[in-house]
Amino acid sequence: MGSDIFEIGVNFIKMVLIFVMMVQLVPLLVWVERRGSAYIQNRFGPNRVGPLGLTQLLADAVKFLTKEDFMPERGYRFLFLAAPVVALIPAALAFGAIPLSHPIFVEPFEWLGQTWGPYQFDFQSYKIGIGIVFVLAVSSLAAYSLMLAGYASNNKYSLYGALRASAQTISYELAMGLSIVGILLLFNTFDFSEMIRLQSGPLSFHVLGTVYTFDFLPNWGIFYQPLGAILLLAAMFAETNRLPFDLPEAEAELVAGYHTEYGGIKMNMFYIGEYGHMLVASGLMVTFYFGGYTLYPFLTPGTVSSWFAGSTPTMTSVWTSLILHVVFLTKVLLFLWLFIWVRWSLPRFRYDQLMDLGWKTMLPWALGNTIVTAIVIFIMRTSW
Amino acid sequence: MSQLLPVLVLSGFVVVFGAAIIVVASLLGTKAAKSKTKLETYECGLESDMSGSTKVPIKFYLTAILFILFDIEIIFMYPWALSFNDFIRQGYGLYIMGAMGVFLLIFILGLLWEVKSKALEWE
Amino acid sequence: MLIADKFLRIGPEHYLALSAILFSFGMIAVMMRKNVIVMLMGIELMLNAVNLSFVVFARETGALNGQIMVFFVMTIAAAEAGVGLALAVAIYKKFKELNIRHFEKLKG
Amino acid sequence: MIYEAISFYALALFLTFFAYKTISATNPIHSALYLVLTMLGLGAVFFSLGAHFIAGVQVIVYAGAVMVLFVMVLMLFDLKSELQAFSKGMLSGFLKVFSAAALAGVAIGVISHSVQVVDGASWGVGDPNADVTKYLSILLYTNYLFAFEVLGVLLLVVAIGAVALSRMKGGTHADRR
Repeated sequence: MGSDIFEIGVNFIKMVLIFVMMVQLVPLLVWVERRGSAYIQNRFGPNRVGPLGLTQLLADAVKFLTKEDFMPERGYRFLFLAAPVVALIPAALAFGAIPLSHPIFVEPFEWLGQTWGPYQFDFQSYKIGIGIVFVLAVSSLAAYSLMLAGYASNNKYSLYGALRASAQTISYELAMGLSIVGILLLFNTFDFSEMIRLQSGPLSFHVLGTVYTFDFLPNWGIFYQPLGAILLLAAMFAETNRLPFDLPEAEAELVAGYHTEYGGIKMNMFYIGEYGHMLVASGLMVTFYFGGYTLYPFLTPGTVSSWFAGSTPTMTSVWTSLILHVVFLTKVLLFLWLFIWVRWSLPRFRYDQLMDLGWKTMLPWALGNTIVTAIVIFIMRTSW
Repeated sequence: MSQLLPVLVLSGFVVVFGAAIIVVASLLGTKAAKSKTKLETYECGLESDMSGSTKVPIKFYLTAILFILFDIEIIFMYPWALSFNDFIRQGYGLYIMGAMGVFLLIFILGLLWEVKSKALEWE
Repeated sequence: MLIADKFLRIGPEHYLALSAILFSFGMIAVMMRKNVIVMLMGIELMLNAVNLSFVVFARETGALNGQIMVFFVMTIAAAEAGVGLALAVAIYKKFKELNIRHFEKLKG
Repeated sequence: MIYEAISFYALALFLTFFAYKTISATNPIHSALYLVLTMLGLGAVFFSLGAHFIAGVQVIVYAGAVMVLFVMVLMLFDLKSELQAFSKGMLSGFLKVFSAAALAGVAIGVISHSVQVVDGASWGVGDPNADVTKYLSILLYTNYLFAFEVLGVLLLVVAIGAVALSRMKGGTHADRR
């Protein structure tokens, strides 16, 4: 985690802060979702508690914490309590691996009569070389919290809900994994930072040895992989159990699902996991297809740091990272709004339609996308 | 190891955080009287009956096993995608395309067979 | 001093010893348990132990052939788990139990 | 050196503890969940040994796919704790445990005598910064190409076989014929 006490301390605090940021975004998103859906449906939404109803979140938190701590008599106590905790882990671990901004470079400095540094702090919880594989690996563990919840409740509805949910999750994991292959073929790296670096220049196509550059467009993955982006987004909707794929919690026509027996803060922790997954999904979409924390013609690490030409290198680096972080957050928030928007625009699928879509539509399309991408890249990059 | 340590620390932190929330909630939560009916499993008011055999469609199991097999085939494509450019640059582009072409042909055959055999039908 | 050094200087033999211990645990599961699925889990544990030794040898020799073997072993383990569980489902349907002795009575 | 020792022994303790729980738990679902933890621990060991991609595949394939299948099947059967999880007979049970322990003992003994002779300096020299994953994939698609294609066929055959085996009417509790 670091070589001396300062670096270890900063890295640990950074890690905790990023996790807290993820957890804190949840009540905010719940508020956005409630106000947003009220806006879409032409009603008011929560507007009584505090300005714009913002402190509704606090009231909700207090309500969740003071609810009766209930658990069914026949359940398995330890697993029943473990399931909501397990629901937090995949999202938190995956979010930690996504670079949120440019790394901060700290020059050597004097403090407490000692020279510290130089340091490089990545703007993410940890930097892992096999980034994409790591994120896929931890998010493949998400099925366990569903199955634990369903099994530990010892309730038929929970059990069926858990089976339904985990079958859905794993089916769409295939389409998700396969739609990423196109972007891997394009960038030839598992590393998120490297991928963002490749996207921070102008759009340039290699056609049979010659390079055509479009100066006004960024080199984003979406221009090469539009189909892959759509498939990945759809698969992410299914992975996060959001509408139109929210059969695990279709409370109107199926009994709630794997969390039938849960209430209070334990129920809320499943939601923290779900919103965390939304955050990870948006972060991945932005990193793969929309240039991560860069916005080529205006905001790249190069252009932003040139604004602070007068100040010290450390301060330049800090300000650059913060501004680029705002760029990243804006992009992510746009995607999060898309998640909420779609919820009120599309009806829910039936279960057989859902499985058909995953296996018979998205998987072949993702396969076709991979093959076409490979052939095109092969033709373009070979020196004939 | 040094790369892995932050991951372990973070997962430990998340577990502690989650456990703390659950403990706090159980301390703060209202203590209501517990009755026999309340503690019963929720089955829309019917008497719950877990002893009988629950029929679960075998489809779920079949979906899971097909998932494993296709998942591995997809994972085999990741190293291929990673080294694709290197092969092309060395002039072995046609070779790597052919190698993966045969594999993809088998993959597509499997997928077609699954569709044909109605293993993926949910009614 | 020499003994402490042997325990503290982590080399391939420590990982191989761990691998041997895990392998024997898997072996005990296969020999002692009667549930077919738990026996399959024992086999998975044994395969994992072997994978560990492959990775250690790959690291030790500096060649990556061991890691590729791990990749192949994982594939085969997954295939084996799929077929094994299909058989377990067949047994359960017929006998309502997952006991290994029912395998004697299966016939096509 | 001391940190490496601490991390190795912590992981080894984690692995042996959960492997023991896997084989000793009477409820098969608990066994499966302990085995998931064992697999994750092994993924961590692979990662610390420099096999980053293999560690990721270990978690995706074993913890994220194979064990999901195990847990799902066990949930389908809705098994309770088994009254008689272990095979009968004190003497044969003792013999079985003893033979496994003897195997482990012999293996460890042989390892501790032979590896030192073979090894010596190469441990830890391996370059950790090399792009291992890229070499791995190039090796996979050149020297091991045939095995790779054969595995594709194997997976196809298994898919067909699994569908054929489980293609029966009804659910897990179908009527006896």
